[in-house]
Amino acid sequence: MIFLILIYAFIFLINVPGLIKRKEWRELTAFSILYVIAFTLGLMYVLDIPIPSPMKGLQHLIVDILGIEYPQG
Amino acid sequence: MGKKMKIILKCLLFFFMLMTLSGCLSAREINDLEIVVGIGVDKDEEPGKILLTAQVVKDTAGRASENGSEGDGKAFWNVSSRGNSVFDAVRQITYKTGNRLFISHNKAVIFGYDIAAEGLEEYIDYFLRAHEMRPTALILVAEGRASDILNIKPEIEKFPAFNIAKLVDSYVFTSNFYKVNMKEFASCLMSDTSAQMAPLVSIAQDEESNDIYMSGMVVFKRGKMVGKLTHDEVRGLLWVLGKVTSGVIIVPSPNGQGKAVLEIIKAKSKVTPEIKDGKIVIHIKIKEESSLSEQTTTENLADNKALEKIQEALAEAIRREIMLTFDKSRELDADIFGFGEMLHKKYSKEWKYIKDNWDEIYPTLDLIIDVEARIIKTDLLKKPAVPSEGEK
Amino acid sequence: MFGYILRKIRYFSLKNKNDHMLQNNEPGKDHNEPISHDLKKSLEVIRGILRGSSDITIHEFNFGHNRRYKGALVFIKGMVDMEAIHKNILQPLMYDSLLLQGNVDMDFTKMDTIRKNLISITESQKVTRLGDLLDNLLAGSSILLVNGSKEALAIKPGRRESRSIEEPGTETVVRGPREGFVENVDVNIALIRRKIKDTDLCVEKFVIGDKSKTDIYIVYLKNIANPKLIEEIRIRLERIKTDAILESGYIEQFIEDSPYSIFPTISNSEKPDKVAAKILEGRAAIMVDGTPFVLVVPMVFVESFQSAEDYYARPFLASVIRIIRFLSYIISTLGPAIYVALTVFHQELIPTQLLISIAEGRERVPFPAIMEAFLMLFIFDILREAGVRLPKSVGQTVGIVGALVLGQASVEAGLISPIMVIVVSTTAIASFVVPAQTDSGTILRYIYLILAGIAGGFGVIMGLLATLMHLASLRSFGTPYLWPIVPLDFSGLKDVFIRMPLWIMPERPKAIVWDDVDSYSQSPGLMPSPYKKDSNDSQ
Amino acid sequence: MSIEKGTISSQQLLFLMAGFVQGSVLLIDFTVGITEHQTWMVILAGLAIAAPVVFSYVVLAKRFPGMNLVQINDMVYGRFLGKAISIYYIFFFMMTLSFNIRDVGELYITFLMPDTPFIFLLIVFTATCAYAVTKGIEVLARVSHLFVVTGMLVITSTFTLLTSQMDFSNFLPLFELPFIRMFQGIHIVSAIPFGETVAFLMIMGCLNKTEHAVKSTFFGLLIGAVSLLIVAVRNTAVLGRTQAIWTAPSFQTIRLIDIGTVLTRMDFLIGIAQTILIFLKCSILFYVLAVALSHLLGLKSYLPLVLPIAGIEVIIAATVFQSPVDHAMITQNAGIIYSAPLIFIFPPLSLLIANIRGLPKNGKG
Repeated sequence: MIFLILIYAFIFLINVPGLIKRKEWRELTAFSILYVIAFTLGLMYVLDIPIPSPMKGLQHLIVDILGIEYPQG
Repeated sequence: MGKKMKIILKCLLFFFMLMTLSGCLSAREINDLEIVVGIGVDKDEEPGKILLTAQVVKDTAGRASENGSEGDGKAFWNVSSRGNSVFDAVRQITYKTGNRLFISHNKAVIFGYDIAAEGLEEYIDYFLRAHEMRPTALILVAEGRASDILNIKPEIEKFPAFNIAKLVDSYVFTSNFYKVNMKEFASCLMSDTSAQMAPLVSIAQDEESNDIYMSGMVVFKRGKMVGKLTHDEVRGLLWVLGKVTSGVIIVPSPNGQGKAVLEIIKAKSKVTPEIKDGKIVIHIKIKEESSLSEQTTTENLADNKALEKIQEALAEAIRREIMLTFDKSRELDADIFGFGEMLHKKYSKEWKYIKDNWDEIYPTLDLIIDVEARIIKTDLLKKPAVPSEGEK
Repeated sequence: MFGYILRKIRYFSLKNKNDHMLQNNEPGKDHNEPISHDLKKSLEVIRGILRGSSDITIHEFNFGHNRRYKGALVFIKGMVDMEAIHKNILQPLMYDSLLLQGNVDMDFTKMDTIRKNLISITESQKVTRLGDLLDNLLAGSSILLVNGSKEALAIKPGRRESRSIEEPGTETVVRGPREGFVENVDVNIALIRRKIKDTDLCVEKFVIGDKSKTDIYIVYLKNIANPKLIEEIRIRLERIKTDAILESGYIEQFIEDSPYSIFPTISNSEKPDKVAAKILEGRAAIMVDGTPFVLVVPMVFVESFQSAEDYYARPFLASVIRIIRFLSYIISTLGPAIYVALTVFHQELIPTQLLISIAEGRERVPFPAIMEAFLMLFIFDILREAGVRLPKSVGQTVGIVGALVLGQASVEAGLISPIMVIVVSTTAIASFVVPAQTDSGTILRYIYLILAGIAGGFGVIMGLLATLMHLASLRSFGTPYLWPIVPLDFSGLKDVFIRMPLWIMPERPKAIVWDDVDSYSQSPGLMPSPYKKDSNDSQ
Repeated sequence: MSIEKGTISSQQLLFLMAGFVQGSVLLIDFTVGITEHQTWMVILAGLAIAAPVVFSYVVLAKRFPGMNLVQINDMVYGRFLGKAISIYYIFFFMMTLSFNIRDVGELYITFLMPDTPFIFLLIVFTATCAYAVTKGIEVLARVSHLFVVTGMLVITSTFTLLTSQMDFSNFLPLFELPFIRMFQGIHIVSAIPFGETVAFLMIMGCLNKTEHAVKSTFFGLLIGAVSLLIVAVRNTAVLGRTQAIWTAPSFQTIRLIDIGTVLTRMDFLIGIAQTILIFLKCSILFYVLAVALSHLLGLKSYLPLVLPIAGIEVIIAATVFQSPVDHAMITQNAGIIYSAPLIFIFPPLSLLIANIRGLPKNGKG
């Protein structure tokens, strides 16, 4: 848990002051969106909250709904 | 500071930040490693359990000088434990050794005779799957209990396991047995038709010292032992597989009294299976070069006619050895030559039919053996030192 | 705490403007008022400014026809050649027979007339402003003032005393010239001039440092060196505003490309033949007065593995030694890390017998492998530094004692395993083979050791990849730092891992030289072979 | 307005492509699970199918010089649809990157350092990739030939060391596989090692001279394919029938090298060479992802996005699959199907549309 906080604080410390000084607001917003996503994912991983894997969804979509798949076994 | 510098700094710090993470658990100091050089697997008295003996390196240098002659100078320690499965037993050894076993340097896995008879396929899986286990580790069968084999202190080598590995490697000189490692055993185990082989090691029961010797091969069919091959039978097999590297053949000399002893220098074999009108024929062509290394007959063999006759006798002897082994395999109904695989590779269409009733087909195979033996040198002597009667 | 923040803010605010130096010296400091024609007044002014330093001597004398002209000679005792002053300045002025007869109608208030007719020293310069007068005086020249003239004559000192030219301490060579640079920059330039007697060899002078006013020269070959490179050096030199430049190291740190990288991007050398070779390759040398170390720019990583001697010996041995140098750099950085990674993480890589003997060796060692390695490296670095700092005689004893302490005693005491001693000592020796990269080598050794201790082989590999990326992104004055290897220039590769014979390497390094200079520094195809008349000469 | 000011020469493109394809030398293993001893045929067939597709990438890139995939999509498919396709591509890059990072993790977890925490390996690997990406594509391009050379050296040296244990009759029952298995094998090979080069559409924008692009791409693909072929032949020849039971056959063959007491148990060294190759592939994919995302959001530079993307990728890589078996199963089925339109359909389609509409009009060019 502490490492997660440490790492993300570090990422924040390094990028944000630079972006503000150079007044790149668009980059700052993009950065913060991704930053929040990354942080929440990290948090969920550390707190062992099950993260839905996109590939499982894809597998479900392709195999069950669309029914395209190679014969198994 | 410039943008570039900041990025370099950030990544370097980021890198070091990571380093503070809970260091790597797979770090194991060298002196708390239990280096295993040999493993023996035997059946335990309780049914369903196995007895695993691991030969661990004991650093005698340190201990012997320290507390006098406490250890009887043995550089190894055979620790054993019981378990329901191989891995279970391996883990339970830690009760005694305090550290997990380090199997990477294991030279050989020896199965007891009773376990081999009952069937290896349940116990081989761990040795293929464990990431520390090397696929080049040797597989052997012990006559009696594997732990006894591992207990015998060799004269020259420090560790019995090294001694066994050296003995197995010595097949090159006599080609009366051959080396089987995990991968080869696994590939035969997987194939539907081939029989698996493993060298047999036993203890010579002479009076004063009992040493280990290789006493032939053991034949398995789908993991279950079906029989044993003596040294000559194994040689016949090796002729067909083309693995004969050296060895001695004794042939009666042309004039009837005494023998000519030949050393095999090089041998090549070419096996081509063929299905002719419903019948499977195996053509075996063997080219062999040998040198006359001894002669107990007083006859002068150093002329072409005599050498010709010896070469025919040699070819006949080799053919006999191969037929001997083939009859034995027919008797055990185990395809030790791997003819099934060759048929699979050549006739994939008929393979389905062959595979299903291979046990009936195999005895009906017939071999056409064509041996070309040549004697290329007679070493130092041309004529025997014994004066032949005629000249006296 | 509060004061600290204030200082930080002030530092940041000033940082970008960096004309900080100009504001704070008092207005009157640079004395740009002209010299007064009255000799007594100007002497008063000079004495007033320099009253603190007692080594200034002012000698007043009369000269000319029946002594009607009054003159004064001002100079600093230690920096001037007294004998030259007596013979070449005072003698002609005071006892010149021509002057004495009085029938000469020269106007002695014009310094030019004195310079042209009387004074027999070539190097002299007319000075009108007091500031220039003082600069020249402090630079070691003697100033001649004449009553009634608004100008003064600054006479440069003749031969300045300098150390004799001897073999440089750092770069000893078995074969090749033994001469090394000296502190006097004029002698250094002369050494280079003697090596490159070409009209295109340009020497540009800079004076940097407000207090030290050090002379800095850029030496390059006009039509070979890339003008953009020279322009870049000029800009970076002019940017420097500092009190003093005492050694070329100052310059190096102010003008280098990436101050945060542990790899040096500017090479320095004490050997004129090495610097001359680099100038011929299109590089520029920066010579700083007062230090024998000459900077050569741009630097390429491979240069630190090339010694001057490789080119004088025949190529075969040179190539073998070149490969040995690369290997020893790898050993010196990765040695301990690989040992620790192998023994702690990947024991299966070690052959069985060796593993057993290592295990026996480490039986009684209390520390984990990484701690042991760290300790040994640390002690080795202490010993090396001690050896360097102490005078020669004591240095040897440090070496011997260190070897004893490190080797015998610690192993017997069971603190260090014998194999670790072997590993660390080979690393130590290997680190001396590539002197130019010792600073990066030492730091990398510690970094990789930590990585090996924490993540084993995986950590070391990641460290190596990061270093490779960092090196590949480095530039030294526009030239990629790993030039012949990373941008993969085959003609350059001839001189990297092995040294091809000279007659195979006619091309100039493309990444450094100007693009439209002809790319051959020697005519290609000089393969030496015995002379064969094309007719049926007897083979 | 292409963000990356870096320019790469066509020779560097060749080595980038070769290193990229070589990166997945270990990955042909799950095709081995399906196609056992005909893997070498599948690779050749895969190359035959992938070559024209990659050729279409290059022609598309040459048609829009200096522009990358996101810009091309915007121009060809209009603003709205273009953005949708670009997001689809970005999702594909994200997933492929997480698969590769996960591959490194699995390589170390199952074979080399089993007791390390899985997430620790991923973090360290992704951090190094992030560091390489912050340096820009130029540096990666300049260094790529080192990776390709080490890759070829390792592959050929292992081949020669194993010649004694090779038995070339293992190839013999040719065409034994049912057609559907062969088709799936070909689809996997043409999608994973060769199909992923669609990422190069982002990089071809910064080529300085585009006339040699076709030749260098073709040769890059060829080098990659040859190295895959050597590995496939080596595995089949050495392992023979046991190929199908190992989790990573090409790793298993390396463990079989046993010459003298020293040249044995070398799997760690080969593991390291494999990590280096995958590092190049991951860095390229990471760079492509960062640039594509920054283009989509209309940013001036991709650098600020690098670290957050690294954070996301690490977590995705850690959680996308439960085990190596799950990884192999899903990529064999859903993985190649969802990426099929991206690799085989969209680039040729956009090339077609570009021809019809006569793009690029100089106005918007």
